[in-house]
Amino acid sequence: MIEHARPFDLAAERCGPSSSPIIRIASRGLAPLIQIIGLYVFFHGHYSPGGGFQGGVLLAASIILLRMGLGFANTQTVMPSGWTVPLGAVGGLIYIGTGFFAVLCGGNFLDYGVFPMPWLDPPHLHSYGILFIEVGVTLTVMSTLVAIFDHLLDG
Amino acid sequence: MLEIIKGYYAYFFLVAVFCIGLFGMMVKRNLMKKVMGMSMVQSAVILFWIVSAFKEGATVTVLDPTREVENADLYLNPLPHTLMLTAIVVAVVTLGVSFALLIVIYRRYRTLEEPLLLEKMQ
Amino acid sequence: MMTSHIPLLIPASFLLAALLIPLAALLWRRLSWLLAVATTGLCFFYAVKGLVHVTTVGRLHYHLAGWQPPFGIEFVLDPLSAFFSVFVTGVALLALIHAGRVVAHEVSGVDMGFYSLAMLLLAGLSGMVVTGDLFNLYVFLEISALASYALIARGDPRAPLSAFRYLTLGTTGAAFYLLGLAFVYMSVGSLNLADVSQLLPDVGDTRPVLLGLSLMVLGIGLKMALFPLHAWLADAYTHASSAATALIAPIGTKVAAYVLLRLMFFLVDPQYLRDQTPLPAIVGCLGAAGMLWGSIMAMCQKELKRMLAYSSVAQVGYIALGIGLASPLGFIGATLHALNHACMKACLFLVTGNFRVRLGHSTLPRLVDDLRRTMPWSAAAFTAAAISMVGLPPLAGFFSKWYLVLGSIQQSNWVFVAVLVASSLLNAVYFFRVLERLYLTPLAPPGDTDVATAAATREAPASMLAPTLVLACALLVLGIFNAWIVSTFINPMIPSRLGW
Amino acid sequence: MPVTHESVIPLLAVLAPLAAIPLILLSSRRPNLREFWTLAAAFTACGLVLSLLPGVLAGRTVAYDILTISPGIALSLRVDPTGLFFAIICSSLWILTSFYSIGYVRGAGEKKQTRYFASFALCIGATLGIALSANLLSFVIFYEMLSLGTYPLVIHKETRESYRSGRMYLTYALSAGLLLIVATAWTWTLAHNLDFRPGGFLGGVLADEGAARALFLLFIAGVGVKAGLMPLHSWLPAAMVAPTPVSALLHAVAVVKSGVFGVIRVAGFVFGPATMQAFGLDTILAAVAAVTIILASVIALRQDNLKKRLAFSTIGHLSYIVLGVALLSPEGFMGGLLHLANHATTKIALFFCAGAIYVNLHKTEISELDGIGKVMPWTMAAFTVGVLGLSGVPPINAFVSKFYLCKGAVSSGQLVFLAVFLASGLLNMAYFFPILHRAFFRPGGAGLHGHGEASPLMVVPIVIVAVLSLVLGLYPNALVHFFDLARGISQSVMAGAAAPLAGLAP
Repeated sequence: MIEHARPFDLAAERCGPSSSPIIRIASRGLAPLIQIIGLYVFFHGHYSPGGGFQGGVLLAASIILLRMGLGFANTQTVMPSGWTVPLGAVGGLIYIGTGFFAVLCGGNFLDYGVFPMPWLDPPHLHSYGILFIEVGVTLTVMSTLVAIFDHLLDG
Repeated sequence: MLEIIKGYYAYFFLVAVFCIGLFGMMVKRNLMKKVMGMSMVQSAVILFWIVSAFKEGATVTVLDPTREVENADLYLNPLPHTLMLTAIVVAVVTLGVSFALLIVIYRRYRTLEEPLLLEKMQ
Repeated sequence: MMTSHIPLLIPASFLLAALLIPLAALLWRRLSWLLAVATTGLCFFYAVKGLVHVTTVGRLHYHLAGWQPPFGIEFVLDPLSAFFSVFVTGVALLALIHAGRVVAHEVSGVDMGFYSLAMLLLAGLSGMVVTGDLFNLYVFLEISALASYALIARGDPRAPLSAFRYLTLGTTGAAFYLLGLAFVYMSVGSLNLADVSQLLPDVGDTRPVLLGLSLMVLGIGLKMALFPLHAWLADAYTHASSAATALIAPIGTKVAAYVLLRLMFFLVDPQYLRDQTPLPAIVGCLGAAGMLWGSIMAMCQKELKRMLAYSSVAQVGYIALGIGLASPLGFIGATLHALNHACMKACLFLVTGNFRVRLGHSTLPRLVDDLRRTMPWSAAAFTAAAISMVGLPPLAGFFSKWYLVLGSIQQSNWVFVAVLVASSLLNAVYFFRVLERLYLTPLAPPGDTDVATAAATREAPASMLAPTLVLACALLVLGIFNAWIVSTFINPMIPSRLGW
Repeated sequence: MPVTHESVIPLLAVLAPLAAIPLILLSSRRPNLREFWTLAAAFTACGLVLSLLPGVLAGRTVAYDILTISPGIALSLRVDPTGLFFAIICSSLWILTSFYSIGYVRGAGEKKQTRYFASFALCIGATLGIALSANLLSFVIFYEMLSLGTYPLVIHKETRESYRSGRMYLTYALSAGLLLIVATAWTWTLAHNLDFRPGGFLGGVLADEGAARALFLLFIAGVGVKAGLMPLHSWLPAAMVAPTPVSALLHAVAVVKSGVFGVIRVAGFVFGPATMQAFGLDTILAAVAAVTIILASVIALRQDNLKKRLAFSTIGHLSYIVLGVALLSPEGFMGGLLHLANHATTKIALFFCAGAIYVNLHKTEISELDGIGKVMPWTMAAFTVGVLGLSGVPPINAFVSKFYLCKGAVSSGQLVFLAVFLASGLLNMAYFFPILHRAFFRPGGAGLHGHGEASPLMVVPIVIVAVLSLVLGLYPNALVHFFDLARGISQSVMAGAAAPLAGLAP
């Protein structure tokens, strides 16, 4: 595995923008739509099927669609490749953070009931607690999948 | 004999899938086929848990206003289902790691046939 | 306030470190090693505090997210789990300190991945030790397994294939464990270990429970490299980088042995198991067979790491034999041997790491220059660990074998006694063969002597030598104070239902 | 049980040689300082052991618990008469051997001398530990340390042959150690007590004969390897490849005697005469010992190498002691104990002479020893004293112990063993006197001109040991009351711990 001067150089060469304009325009049009659906699925994870994992996968799909449609180099602004692994770590940290925040507030690990939000009764606290966890999970899943795509490209 | 099969056909199916999976892992020489066998074994176990949660005439454990809440027999046992969510994630992650290993092996040795691999490694 | 959170803090802080290291590595390369060592040290401190609290005050129950046991996941720190978490984190701390230079030397590319995976592995292992919930045990089992697959895969060219073989076998083992757990859950209805052990006696039809238990034991036996299920161990430990082996080898199989102890002694009444079912007898016989087979295979190995891997299979056989006796003496012998073997094996693998870093290889016939002069301290540590492995009195290895012999004689099981004697002798053969190579000037000049390394070797760097010597001295201390260890820590662990 | 005092002297006696090891290793650059440490350790150990003698003679036993090894058993030292008897022999002869080995090592120009002296000190420390150990587990622990300590000495010359005999020694010693561990574990399971008690503590515990026999055979196999009992003896002649002082002290006194000492402990203090009689164990032991005596003496006839012949004679004489113990009669037991001391002094003299001959004339085979009597008069005189003693000729001490052994055989009514003792006396003469004949009555060979005695550092210890044998022969109770100690021990063992030792006034 020969190391290029800068990481992801090989990936940039391999994955240029798509030749046909239809794909380029369609992917630019579709990507935001997929992202919205992803966010919808993420936010409604409590009542309807969905949740952090599925939302993350949809967001990742949109980014990969852009990568393939508009080429690796151009889509660095959407999701810079160097950030993918650290972002995954940040997602995990959010998950662990809420857990430890509950410990700091005197309850057990991941016990949302003790969050210092007086204006919410316990059931609501639990549902919002889960929300923080879901944010972390979504972030991790999205960035990990994009990381896998980038590193596979990079050889 | 018939009601035995009627009552437990799910379990016979699962045993078959489990054994095929194990057989595939043990006998097949191609590494990718071993991974397929492994995933069959895992899904057989997951399905076994799901079958264990089944109750005659019960519905999915989402509050249905038409049914009362107290009578537990009307709702399926939710615990195996939730546990199997985690088990499925674990199965997926194991597949991911095994594919990563296969990619590394393929890049270095250009083959996934175990006998060829062993020769190349000598 | 802090002591009540200890059962959680150990796995959680490992997980936290595993996630922090990728970020820390961006700031500065060495920071990932420092963070890893700091976290392990912190967890070792927590584990010791937990052990002191458990032996003086009492057990620590921790309900995750506030849910009560039968429903929620419960972390329990009782004498057995506190004891295991102390020596798991302790040995891991020393292995990680040693790994600083080895990873830089052997593992190519950014070494952040190694430390992050190591933290994940320790999170999984300490989680398995601490959790009281059987399914949660499965999840932590998989976390630690996945981390160890990845750690092993980064080694010499043959490492990915051996990691793949370990992956397939390990996943099948976990699948068997899950299958067994399904049977136990269906017949008992609860997953909490303490809860299940209370509900089991009044379960009418015991066949599914026994089937479930034996499947779980099969799965854990595979993770523990019990004799017929050990095929993955030799390749995995040999081809992995010596830092990964030094971390996984001593504690990986021991935590699986801990789970086997939990299943065979705490989940089900061991007395009932021994009288009604052949399960303990089977585990004991497999252990005995493993002891002989492992030692014989270790004797005919040319490469030091492969020899130590096969001797690991043999030593796991000792623990399985202790568990198979299903008596208090067997329990003490198995637990004490888990502790002793963890230290001995860690010391041996650290010394092998020293040789690999300094000589570039650890194949026995090519250990040409008598290392007594060039690497005196590593050779001395190796001798101490070898003598302890053979089981000579002043050092720790003798005392765990002493309890196993006592336990076997108490049940007048002369086959086990004969196997214990025979395998100790075989141990002596293959360890003295290495000692002879280290200490005595070789007679016939071996074939391909790479003379270049002879002059270049000098003692391993301090950061690698210090943990090796600490472990070697730990063996002597464990040997001398073993009566105190047994009476204060191991005796309170023995399940009350186990009659003498 | 006699009153037991808590005192640290036995621990210091064991620690003196062990403490010398690091000092020896550190001062490897300056040979004289290194030799000083060995001698200092030797003198302190001997002084400490002798300081315990008056107390033991007056009936007081002194004990010291070092640490508890496993619940209920402690690594503890206890100075009872038997322990002290063996400790005196070892520590006193260590002084002589230290002087001798300094002369020998410098004379023969051995390399790696630091390792030599360090492992020597380790062996002596372990032997003292064996002598003074209070229970079976401490005995096993020091026994294993002794096996480990002797290995570097056996392979000292680092030739292919020394490696092979080193490996053979290690296999025998380690397997013996393991059998002993199993036997100790079995005893602990049966009796829940491991402390040595005159007259044995397995009295009421052993139910069926099969278990008793199996346990006894395990013990004897474990201890018999070092005691050179016939089927397990083959490591001893092979170990003769070691330098002569090693053969002298270790393979004539420390290592093999600790094996025989183990037999005494097992027979007298674990099983006890009553149980051995009850299960017919004494006949097994006696038979093995008798066969060993005769076979060893016959094989010694054909050995041309001087040290190999002495090795086989050692195997024979060790079985004298084992046979004495197996007779289960007070005189026999006393004779065995006395022979423990007497054989040590005489055999060490013979080995010293063999060493002096090697260093001085580089001759190892008996056929080359023509006419060296004139060249090395003092050495050969001592050699003659040793030979006469071992053959049982009166003025030398070995006669005293052989006399009591024969008396024991007569009083226990087993005349066949009397015949064995007498026959072996003849065989001794048969394989020793030709050496004397060659040395004194054959004309000097070619290379003898211009060679005088070996260096004084070697000749003086030889003469001292020979004179010691002579003095002990005439006054068995001289200096260290060997005779009283032996009588007291055999009475206490035979009477089954009933007779307190108080009646042992000098």
